[in-house]
Amino acid sequence: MNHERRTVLRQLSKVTGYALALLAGAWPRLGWSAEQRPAFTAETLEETLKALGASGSKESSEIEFKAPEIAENGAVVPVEVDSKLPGTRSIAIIVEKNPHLMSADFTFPEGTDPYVATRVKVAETSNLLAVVKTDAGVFHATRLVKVTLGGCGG
Amino acid sequence: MRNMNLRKLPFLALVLGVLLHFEVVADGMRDTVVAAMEASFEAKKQATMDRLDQDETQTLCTQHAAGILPSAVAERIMTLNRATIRPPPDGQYLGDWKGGELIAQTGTGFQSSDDPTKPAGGNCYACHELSGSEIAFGTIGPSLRYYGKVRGTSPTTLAAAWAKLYNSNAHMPCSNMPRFGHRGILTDQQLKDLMALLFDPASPVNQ
Amino acid sequence: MKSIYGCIRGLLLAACCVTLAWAQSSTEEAIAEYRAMFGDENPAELWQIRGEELWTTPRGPKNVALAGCDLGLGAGIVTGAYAQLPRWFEDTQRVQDLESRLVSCLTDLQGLDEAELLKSRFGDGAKKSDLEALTAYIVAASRGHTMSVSIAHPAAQAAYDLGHGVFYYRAGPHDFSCATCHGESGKRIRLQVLPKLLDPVGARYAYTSWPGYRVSQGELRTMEWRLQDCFRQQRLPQLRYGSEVAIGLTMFLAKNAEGGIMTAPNITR
Amino acid sequence: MADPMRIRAALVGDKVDVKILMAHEMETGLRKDGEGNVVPARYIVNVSATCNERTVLSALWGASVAKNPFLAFRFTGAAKGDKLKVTWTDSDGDTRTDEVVIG
Repeated sequence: MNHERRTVLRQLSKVTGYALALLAGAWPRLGWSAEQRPAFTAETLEETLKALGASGSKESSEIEFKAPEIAENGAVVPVEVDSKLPGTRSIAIIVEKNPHLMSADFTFPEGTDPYVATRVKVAETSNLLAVVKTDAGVFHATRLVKVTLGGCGG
Repeated sequence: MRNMNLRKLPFLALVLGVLLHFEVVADGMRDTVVAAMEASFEAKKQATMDRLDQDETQTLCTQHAAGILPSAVAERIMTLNRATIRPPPDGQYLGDWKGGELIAQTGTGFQSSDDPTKPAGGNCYACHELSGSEIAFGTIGPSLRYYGKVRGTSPTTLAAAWAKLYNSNAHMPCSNMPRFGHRGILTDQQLKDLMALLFDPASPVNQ
Repeated sequence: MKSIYGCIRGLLLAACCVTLAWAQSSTEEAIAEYRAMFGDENPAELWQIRGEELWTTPRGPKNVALAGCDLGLGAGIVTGAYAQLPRWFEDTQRVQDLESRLVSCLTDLQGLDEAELLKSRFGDGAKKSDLEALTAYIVAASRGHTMSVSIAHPAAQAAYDLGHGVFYYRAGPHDFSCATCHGESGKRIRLQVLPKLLDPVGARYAYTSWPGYRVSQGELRTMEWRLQDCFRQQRLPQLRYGSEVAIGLTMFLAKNAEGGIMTAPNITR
Repeated sequence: MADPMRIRAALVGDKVDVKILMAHEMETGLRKDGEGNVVPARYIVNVSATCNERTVLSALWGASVAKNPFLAFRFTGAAKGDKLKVTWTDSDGDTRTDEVVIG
């Protein structure tokens, strides 16, 4: 292994990296503009719920919302929502303290259980909401997830 | 009397540890290890190769890490390190506990991945329990909960705590705790802020 | 008077201790619950899938698959190989861990460029590491196998002894050595339990659960990564991939983990 | 091209248990790389699953779904041997479809 050569290669790869980054930035973005998905760009809980059409949502104990009390790492937080509410159409997962609160919105066609498990990012200790839309209105359940720090280097 | 017994505890633990798990690094091994370290690392940003060089304390602690620390060596290490301790030039031991809490929470500093222009942290929570609200604390070091409340703030108590932060090896040879002041990890002002975190009645450590 | 106060203080202290102990165990229970929620669904599988494809697809200037790569149990044999590494290899006249052995195979058999390979030794987001993927695939093929590493060859014994010596090497601005965090059992850094790597129990616990899908990074990390990151946190310079110290420490840990059952790749913090 | 998903679909009683792992960075646009440059946002915005030409799940996602996403759900009305097809599309318009036989 030639040390100098490796350094040169590293420098070269850096330059290519920058060039690619510039190109990527200039490239027109495909797909999703913010207006199409207002719930995903809202910056407060109130706005998010409003954009979801869930402003008058009521707390419900018929939503089994499993989230860890303490997350060892906020980068990956497992969550599980099982709605016992009849006529459940969709389940949305919101992380109140995240820069973008809205994580996901699942729609359940006829024949699919109103159940979903996934993993979300939680930037800091925060309330998580599972918002369930049913034929009889909108309901939600809340869980507090504490995010802890770790490691020897911060 | 009680204090003296407590002070002997680490030594008793050490003796016991050695009896249970006796290991000695062969004498000729040192040169092999040093040569292999030199050949196996490369400088990266602020983590330059001279960081592999050991001062006398580190050399002695490495040499005796697997066995008993002979009392003469322990004395030598304590003497060496006691001589480095400088009290705050203005005589003021206590700074701002809020600054101290931030330093205690911050784990970055001196790693190749860290910004060398930013102040380093003390990373106290990695090893110690301090304020009651932080649940993610380590247990390598003893709990420091209610530190000032229990001990008070007499001049000798303050000076002893300052010495411990400044150079842990002055009274506890080969301590796991970094020598924060002596090695230039934290500034005098940062050490004062940590002192306040430990002693200020308003600090969450004493709440 | 004094004794009454002492009594009250004692009671308060006792109550305090009980509360603390309870708070502590509930924290640890909560962390256990968090880990349990991952179940068997480990993104490391995505690396295993990619690694298997890399292993079986003809690649490189010589356009061959890795069927000729001998990980110690014979050419092309993957099952159980990781549980017997590191080991002495006659062809390279070196003690090698899995990662350095893979580098040999990829350069010698497939004709790939070593410097290029090492540039992407640790994946970062879209920049993926073939070495990490291959390692994940090969390690997974040792699940359920018992750690059994030979130090019969003098060079293997020397690697073990070097690893043992390095374990105690105290240096850098913070005076850290491996032993600072891993020399005692029952201790934690923040909430992470620190295995005592000198003891079979701790060494088995640590060694058999690596490599792992590192939740904090969203990457699969191998033992080479684990060791160089420990040294980064020790504030030391960069550990070279496949270096004498890297392989020596790996040998030391693997041998101490003798008898442990491989469970990796796991999910780690 | 994006890497394949790992899909498990098993019939348990009358329900199909689906567990999916997807290979995706889910970049928020807030992260910096090793060189200190901000990594541009890029994440899965849409996931759908179909079985026998029938949509069994559809989802809109944001950047705060964790990297290398995991998704589990359950549906009825399928038999062993039927195929389940899962598709994701990300914010750059990249897309990936994988199929698995229900076991």
